[in-house]
Amino acid sequence: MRVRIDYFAVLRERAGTAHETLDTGAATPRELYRELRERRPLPPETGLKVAVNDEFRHWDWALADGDRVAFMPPVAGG
Amino acid sequence: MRVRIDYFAVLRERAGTAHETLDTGAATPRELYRELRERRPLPPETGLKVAVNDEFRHWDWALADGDRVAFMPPVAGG
Amino acid sequence: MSDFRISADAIDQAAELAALEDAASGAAVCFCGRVRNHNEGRVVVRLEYECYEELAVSEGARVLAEARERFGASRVLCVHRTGDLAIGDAAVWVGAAAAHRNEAFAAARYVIDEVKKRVPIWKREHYPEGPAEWINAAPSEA
Amino acid sequence: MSDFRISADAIDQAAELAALEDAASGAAVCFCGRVRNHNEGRVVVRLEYECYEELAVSEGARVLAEARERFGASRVLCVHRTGDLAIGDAAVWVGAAAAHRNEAFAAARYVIDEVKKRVPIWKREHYPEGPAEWINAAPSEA
Repeated sequence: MRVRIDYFAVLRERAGTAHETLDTGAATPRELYRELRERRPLPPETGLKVAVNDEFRHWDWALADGDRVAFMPPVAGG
Repeated sequence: MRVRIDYFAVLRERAGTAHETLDTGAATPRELYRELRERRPLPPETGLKVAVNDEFRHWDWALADGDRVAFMPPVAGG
Repeated sequence: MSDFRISADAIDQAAELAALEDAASGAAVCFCGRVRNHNEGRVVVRLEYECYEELAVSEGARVLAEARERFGASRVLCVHRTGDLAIGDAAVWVGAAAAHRNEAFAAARYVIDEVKKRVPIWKREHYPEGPAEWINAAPSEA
Repeated sequence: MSDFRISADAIDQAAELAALEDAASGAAVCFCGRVRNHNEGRVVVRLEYECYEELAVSEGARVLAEARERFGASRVLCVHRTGDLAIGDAAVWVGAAAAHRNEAFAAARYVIDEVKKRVPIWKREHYPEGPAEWINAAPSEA
């Protein structure tokens, strides 16, 4: 299946890109992120947040073909 | 001794005047207010506030000639 | 101009906000109390505020100094209306600036609470029918 | 226009206040968070805010709905900046109107606390010397 990946803030800097599209066998954001860390200098997932199709989701959410998966550092607005 | 008396809000309405000047033998605001109540339809002193020369004072503050004594209902701003 | 003011004219919140600005302060909290169209179940059509101005200004300034000291607020301002107010008019405005939001919220809350308890201002409500009434008036002669 | 907004342009507090007005509400509380010239002992020269806009807008709207429901506030608004901000610029503005001040203070406080915890916005501080740093950044690879 094919997913779109978005990186924000410090993760965008570490990944070296804001977006990418990937063919993956990952069933969950957790599996996907581990796969991405093999290719990019991303930090461990502890403390990070994940969204699927613009909603916050658990790391074990079931991914589907065409999903937009976003990885984010802890929020820091205000 | 001679004092100036100011009444505020509902006390002004009850007294029928905002100000008066009085020759009195009253030694304290408490004595003065009792004297005033003999002449004007003022409410009992419970809950009222008194100021002497633009500072809040106790009802037993010692009055002096020329003082400005103000009687006020409970405040209700905001 | 004093940080606590009594005003017979409409409160200009934009001007008050500008006076509150301070590059060292990360947080500003403002409170605005308006004339409501109802109070304790009665329809209110307008309000009148009366003030003992000399004492209000000195007591108000004390409240602001206490708020600055207790909460480390960098700037605290308050303006209170007198005279005739219509529904929706701002009766009182408080602004507090501080480095962080805890202090700014606490200072603004302190000021409005203490002003309502301590500063000699009185209001009289006018209703569609019946006589106007002083709020918190002294009890009737019993 | 939504009650929670992300803005690339300067926050116009006068316009926000006007949107908050409501004759039935006796109390309005506003919070404004500004870029400070210092943070945790370091001099800050400017800030950059980045946002995940689609998610920020939906999560922000949820926070405002919660504030209205929990505190019975009649109107609750929030606008948050993105992009480059200078010292003193407003980064976030919250307004809450309610019948009484308890509810207005509580609603405004709830919104700023929850926005800072939940809404996907990140800031990067720039200093007179050395590299800019993301605040609350994920820990380095250990």
